[in-house]
Amino acid sequence: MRRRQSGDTLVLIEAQLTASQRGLTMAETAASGNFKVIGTRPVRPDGVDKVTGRAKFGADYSFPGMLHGKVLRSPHAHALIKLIKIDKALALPGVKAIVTSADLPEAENKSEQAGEMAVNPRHLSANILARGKVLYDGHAIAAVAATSPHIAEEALRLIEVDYEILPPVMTVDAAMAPGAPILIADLRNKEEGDKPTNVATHYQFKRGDVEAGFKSADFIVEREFNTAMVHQGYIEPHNAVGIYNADGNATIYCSTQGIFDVRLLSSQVLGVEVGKIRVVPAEIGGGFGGKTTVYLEPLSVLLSKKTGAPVKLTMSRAEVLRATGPTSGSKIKIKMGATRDGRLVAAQIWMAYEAGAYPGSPVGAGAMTIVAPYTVENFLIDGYDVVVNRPKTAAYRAPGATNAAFASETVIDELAEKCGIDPLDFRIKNGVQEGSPQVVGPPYKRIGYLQTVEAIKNSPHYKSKLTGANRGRGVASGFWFNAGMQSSAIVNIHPDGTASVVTGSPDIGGSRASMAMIAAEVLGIPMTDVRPVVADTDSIGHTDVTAGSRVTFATGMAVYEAARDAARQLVERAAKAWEKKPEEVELRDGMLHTKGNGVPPVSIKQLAPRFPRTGGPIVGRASLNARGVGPAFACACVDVEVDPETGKVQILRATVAQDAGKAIHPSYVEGQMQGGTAQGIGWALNEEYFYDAKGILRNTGLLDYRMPTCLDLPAIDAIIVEVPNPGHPLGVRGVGEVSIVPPPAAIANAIYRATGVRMTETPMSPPKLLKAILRHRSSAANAKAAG
Amino acid sequence: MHEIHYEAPTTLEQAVAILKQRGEQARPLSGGTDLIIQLRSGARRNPYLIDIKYIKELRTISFDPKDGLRLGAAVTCAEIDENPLMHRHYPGLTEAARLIGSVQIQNRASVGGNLCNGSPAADTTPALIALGARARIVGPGGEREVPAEKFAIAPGRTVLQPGELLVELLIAPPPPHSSDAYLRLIPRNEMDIAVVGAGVALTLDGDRIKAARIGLGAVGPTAILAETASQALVGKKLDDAAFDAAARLASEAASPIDDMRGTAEYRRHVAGVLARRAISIAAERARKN
Amino acid sequence: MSKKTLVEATINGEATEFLCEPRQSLLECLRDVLELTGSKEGCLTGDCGACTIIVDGRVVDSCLMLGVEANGKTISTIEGMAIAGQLHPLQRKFLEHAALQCGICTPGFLMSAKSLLDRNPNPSEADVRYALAGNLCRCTGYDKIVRAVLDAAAEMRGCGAGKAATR
Amino acid sequence: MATVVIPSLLRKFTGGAERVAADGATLRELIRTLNARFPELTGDLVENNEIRPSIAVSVDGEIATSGMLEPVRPDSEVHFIPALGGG
Repeated sequence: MRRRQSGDTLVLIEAQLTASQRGLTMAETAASGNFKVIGTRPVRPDGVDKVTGRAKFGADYSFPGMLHGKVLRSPHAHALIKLIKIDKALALPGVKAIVTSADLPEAENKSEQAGEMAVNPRHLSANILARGKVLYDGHAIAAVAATSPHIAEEALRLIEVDYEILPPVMTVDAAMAPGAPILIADLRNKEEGDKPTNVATHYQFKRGDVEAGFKSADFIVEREFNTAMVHQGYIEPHNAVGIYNADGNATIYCSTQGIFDVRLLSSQVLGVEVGKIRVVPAEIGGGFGGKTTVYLEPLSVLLSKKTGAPVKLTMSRAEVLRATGPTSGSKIKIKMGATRDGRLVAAQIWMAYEAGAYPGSPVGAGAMTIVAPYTVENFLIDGYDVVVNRPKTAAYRAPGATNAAFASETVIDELAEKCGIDPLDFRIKNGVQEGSPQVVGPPYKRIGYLQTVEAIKNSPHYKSKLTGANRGRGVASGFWFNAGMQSSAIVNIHPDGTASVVTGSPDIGGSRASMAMIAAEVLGIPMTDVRPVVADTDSIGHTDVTAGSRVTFATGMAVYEAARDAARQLVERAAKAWEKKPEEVELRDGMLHTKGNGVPPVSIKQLAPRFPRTGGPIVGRASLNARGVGPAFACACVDVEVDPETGKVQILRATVAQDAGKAIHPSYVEGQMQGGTAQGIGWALNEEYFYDAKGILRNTGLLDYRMPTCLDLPAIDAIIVEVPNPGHPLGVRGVGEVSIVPPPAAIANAIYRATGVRMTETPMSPPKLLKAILRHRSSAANAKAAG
Repeated sequence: MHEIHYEAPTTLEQAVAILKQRGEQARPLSGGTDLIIQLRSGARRNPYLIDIKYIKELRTISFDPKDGLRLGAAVTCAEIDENPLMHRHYPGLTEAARLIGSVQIQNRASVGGNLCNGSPAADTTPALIALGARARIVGPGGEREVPAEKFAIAPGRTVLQPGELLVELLIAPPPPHSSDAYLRLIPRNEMDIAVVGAGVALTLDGDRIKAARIGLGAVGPTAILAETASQALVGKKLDDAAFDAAARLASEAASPIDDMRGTAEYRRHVAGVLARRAISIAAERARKN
Repeated sequence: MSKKTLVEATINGEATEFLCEPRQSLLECLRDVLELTGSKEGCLTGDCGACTIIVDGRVVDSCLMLGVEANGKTISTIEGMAIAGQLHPLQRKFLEHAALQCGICTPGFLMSAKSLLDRNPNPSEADVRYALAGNLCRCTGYDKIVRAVLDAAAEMRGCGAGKAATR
Repeated sequence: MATVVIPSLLRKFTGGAERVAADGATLRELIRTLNARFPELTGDLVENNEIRPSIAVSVDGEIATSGMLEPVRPDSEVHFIPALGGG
C-alpha cells in the first residue's frame, strides 16, 4: 500500500476571460487574479457549531408537548391494499393519531414544475402514503403519532393490512417484456398510444448518419452494461418536525436541500396554500440529491393537525434505504466506432433506467451526457424511463451520468487500445471544446474539458510508473451540465460596518463560507466581518434547491449582485454626505474614496453608525433566475490491485482533475472532488440494492449496503482546473457533482489492465470480478488448447 | 423497541437464578452489539435482559501453561487484543477478535457473545473451532461443556437451554511447535461481515504436520470443523501439494448459500483460498514456536 | 408505560442523574433526556459511528448501549470536548483543514480521533485510518479528515504545524 | 427567421425536417407560427400556454428563464430538450 500522507493539490489557472465579462469590475479582478478573499481558505463561519455539537440538525429539534411519529411500510413489493384496520393500534395507550392516504386530498394527475423537476402531484402523494396499491418494499401505508417513538413503533405492529399480492417487476427487462404486469394502470407513452405500459418516456437524440458512420469505422466495440441501483448514502436519515397551528398556519423544521420545494410539495400533498406553510431549514447531514423531495414533511403537518401537538418523524436507516430515492439501476447497450487514427465516428446507444415506482429516472440526462465529452459526428441514442417495483428514484450527484459514463468511458478505453493510442490522448483527440456541438445541439461555450485531461496527463500520478503484479491503472472522464435556476440574497450592513448575507440555500457542504467570501470580496471587508444566514421560506425570496451544483454559481451570483447593490447604496450615502455626485465616489477595499482631491477616505465601519441620520439602513438585494450556466468536466486516474484468487479490488491511488471555473474556497472545492470520487469508488466496487426473488430489499443497513470506510480509500489527490465560466461574474462553474462520474469506468479500465478482464457490471464486487477472472482464464486456456 | 426489564447480577448464581426464572423471555446481555440491533428490529423479543458484565468470572482472561486458557464469556474483543498472552499463544483467535467491527464495536463485543449469537459468519467461531475450544455452560441442571463446533445448531440458534449461561471458553495450552491463524474475506477492508472465514490451528513435527484443525465460517448454516481437510494435512510435509489438497477439501466441506454477501459458488472457491492461506500463515508461525 | 430507572453517571465531568426506560439507548438518553444532541443517530446498528462517545476511556457506539448500562460510568460526549470555550486541537484542525462538509459525522469522528490520540500521540496514517474505520463520512472521501487528525497529533506533540498539514 | 431544431422523435410531425425556420420575437410567437404550420408538433412542447415542465428550451445555447416570454432574435437557434435535475 502506498504510504503517502495526503493528497497533493494543484490549482491550474487559465486567467483570460472573454469579452462578455467586460464592464464588470469584479470580472476584471477575476481576470487579473487580484482577489483578496476569493481563492483563500478561511475557516467556515458555521465551523465552531459543527465541531462542538451545537449545530442543530433536523432531528435535534424538539418542542414542548412534542409527539413522535413512525411510518408503517409495506412488506411486499407489489400488492393491492384491500383493507387497513387501525383500531387496535389506536387503542394502545400513548397513541394519539393514525393517518392513511384517506386523510390526504386526491391529488391531480398532471405534470407540474417544482424546482428542478416536473412533478406529478398524484404520484408524489401516493408515494407519501400509498393509495390502494403498494409499489415497492417499504412503501408507506400509514403514520402513527404517539407519546414516544417506542410506543409509535409498537403501534405499527398493531395495524392490520390485508394485501392482495401481485407479481413483482424488478428489472427494466422484466418491465419492458410483453405481457409484463403493469404498475400504474393509467400510465401511457406517446408511442404505444392507449396501451397500458411500464415505459413512461422514450427520449431520442440523433446526429448525422449512424450507419454511414459505422461503415467508415475501422474498429467497432459493442458491449452491454448493467449497473445496480445505488443510494446517496447521506449519514443523516430524513426527519421533519411539523407544527400545525389552530389558525391554519403550519411550520416545518427539516433537513432538506430545498426549503421552497418542501413548501411547494407539502402544499400540493396536503392541499394547503403555499402561504400557510413556513419551512425552516435545519442543518442538513448530507443529501447528494436525495433530499430534494418530501417524504415525512407533509406527514408531520398532517399528524400535527390531527393531534394539535408538534410531531417529529425521523427515519431509521432501513427506511432510508427501502423507501427514499436511490438512483436508477440501468441497462445500457452501446456500440461505438473509431477510425484507425483514433477518431470517433459513430455511436449507437440504447439505454433503459429504472425509474422506481413512479416515472422520473434520469435517463434523459444519461442520454445527454453519455458522449458529451466527445465530438461524434454520427450518433443515435435512445433512452427509456421504466417503472419497476423499487422505490421512486431521486437525484443523485450528476444524476444519470455515472451509469452512462461507466458504459461509454469503458468502450472508449477499448477503442483507444485497439487504435494503439494512449487513452488520455484518445480523449484529447476527440474531446469537445468551445464551439463543439453538445449532444442536444447547441454549441458549448467556454469549457475546460481538454484542460482536465491534460491536467491528469501531467499529474505526478499519471507520470509515475505503476509496478507490481495484478495492478492496473485506468482513466476516465465525466461531464455534467450544472444548473442555474432561481436564487435570492440580501446583504445587510450592520451599524459597526460588518455585514450579514442572507440566502435561502441550505448549506450542505460549506456554502456559507463561499457566500460570505463573495460578499466580503465585493464590499472589501474581511470575510470574518460577514455573517452568513440561511433563512426560512418567509424571510428570503424564492431560492431553488441546493443541488445541481448551483449554489456557488446561482446563489453566489445573487450574493454578488446583492453585495454590489449594498455597495452602490454605500457610495450614494457617502456622496450625499460629501455633497458629491455618486460617480465621484467609489468603494475600494472597504473604504469610500472620492475621486480626485478633497475628502479623506472613510471606511464602511466609520460610515455605518451614521446610517440612522443619513437615510436609514442599507440593505442590498438581488433575486434572479440565473443564466450563463457553465458545464463541468472531470477526469480521473485510479490505480488498483486485484486479488486474482478472491476478486477483491484495492484502490491504491486516485487523482481527480475538475474544471471549477473559479474556486471560491479551494478547500471545499477539493472536498467536493474528493467526496464525489469516493462515492464513485463505492458505486464501482460494492454498493448495490440487493432484492430477493419476491422483490424484498435484503441489505437494509450499512453493514450490507457497503459504503467505503476510510480504510477502503487512499488519499485522493484533487487538481482544480480553472477555466472561468464566461456566464458568471466571478467565473464560477458548479463543482458539486461531476467528480462522481469518472470513477466506475476508471476502475473498470484499471481492472482490465490488472487482469485482462473487461467488467460490464456494477458493482464490480469480489464475487462478480472473480467469476469474470475465472471465465477469462478458462477461455484463454481453451483458446490455447485449441491453438 | 418493545418494553424491557434490565437486571445486572454480580454473581453467577444470581444470573442463573434469574435466567431460570424468566426462561425463554430472558437473554443475557454482554456487549449488545448484536442483541440490541435484533431487539430493535424485532428479530428477537426478549423482555428480560440480564447484564452479565458485572460477573467477575465472565470478565476474566487467565492463562496457565498447564491448563491453558480460560476466556470469560463477556471479555471484550478489545481486552483480548490488549492481552500480550493472547497474542503470543493464540494469534489466530486474537486476530479474529480484532477483526470484529470497528474500535467502537470491539470495545463492547465479546467472543462469548459472538458465539451465543449463533451466526454462521461469526469471526471468532472458526478460530475457536480450530483451537478445539470448549464452551463451559452453567445452568439450573449444573454444568456442561460443549465443543465450539457443536455450539450453534442453526443460524441464530445454539445448544443453550432456557436458564443456561455460557460462562467461559476453555482452550488447551498450545502444544510445542504449534500456532493458529484466521483469515476472512470481506468486500471492504473494515466494518463488514465475513463472506467466508477460515481458522486454522497446526502442530508441527519437524517439517511435517502433526495435527491440524480447520474451522470454516459463513459456508453453511453453522460454522464447521472441516474434518476431512484437517485430516488430510496430518502427517504431510509442509508443501504446496499438501496445502492444495487441503484447500480443495475445505472447498468441498463448504455447503454455502447464495445471498447478498456472495454466491454459493464464490464462497466454496474462497473457502479453499482462505484455508490455504491460513494454513500457510499458521505453519509459518508454528515453525517459529 | 414501562417503569423508569434512575441512572447516575459522570457526563462531561459533571455528576449527572437521569431517568430512563430500560429500552432507551444511551444515545436516546443523551439526546432526548439530557438534550445533548451533539451525538447523532445515523444507523442505530453500530455501522456509521455518528453516535460515538467515550465511556470509561473507550469509544463506543452509544446507539448500541442501553441508557441503564451507563450507571456508574464516566462519559465524554462532543459537548465536553472544548474546555472553557477553548476548542480542542482536533476541533481546530478539523476547521482549518475543511475536514467536514455537512458536519453530521463530525462529532463522532472527533470522539474517535480523540480516543486515538489519547492512547497513541504519534499515529501513522494507517493507524488513523484504522481508528476511524468505524465512522462513516459520505461527503469528504476522508482525505481531509485524516490530514486534520495527523496535523492535530503533530501539534499536540509539540511539533507545531505538522509537515503533513502544510500545503 | 429563427431556426427551431426539432427533437428527433417529433420530426414525424414536420415531415422529417430537423431544422425549421419560424418567425417570432418571443417563444410564444415562435410556437404560434410553428403551430400554424405543424399543428401536431406543439402539443408535445406546450400545455396550457406554457412550456411543459418536462421540457427546457435553449435559445442560442442558453436555457430560457422567462418561459413563453423568452425573447428570440431573427438569427436565434432554438432547441427543445428534456428538463433535468441535479443532485
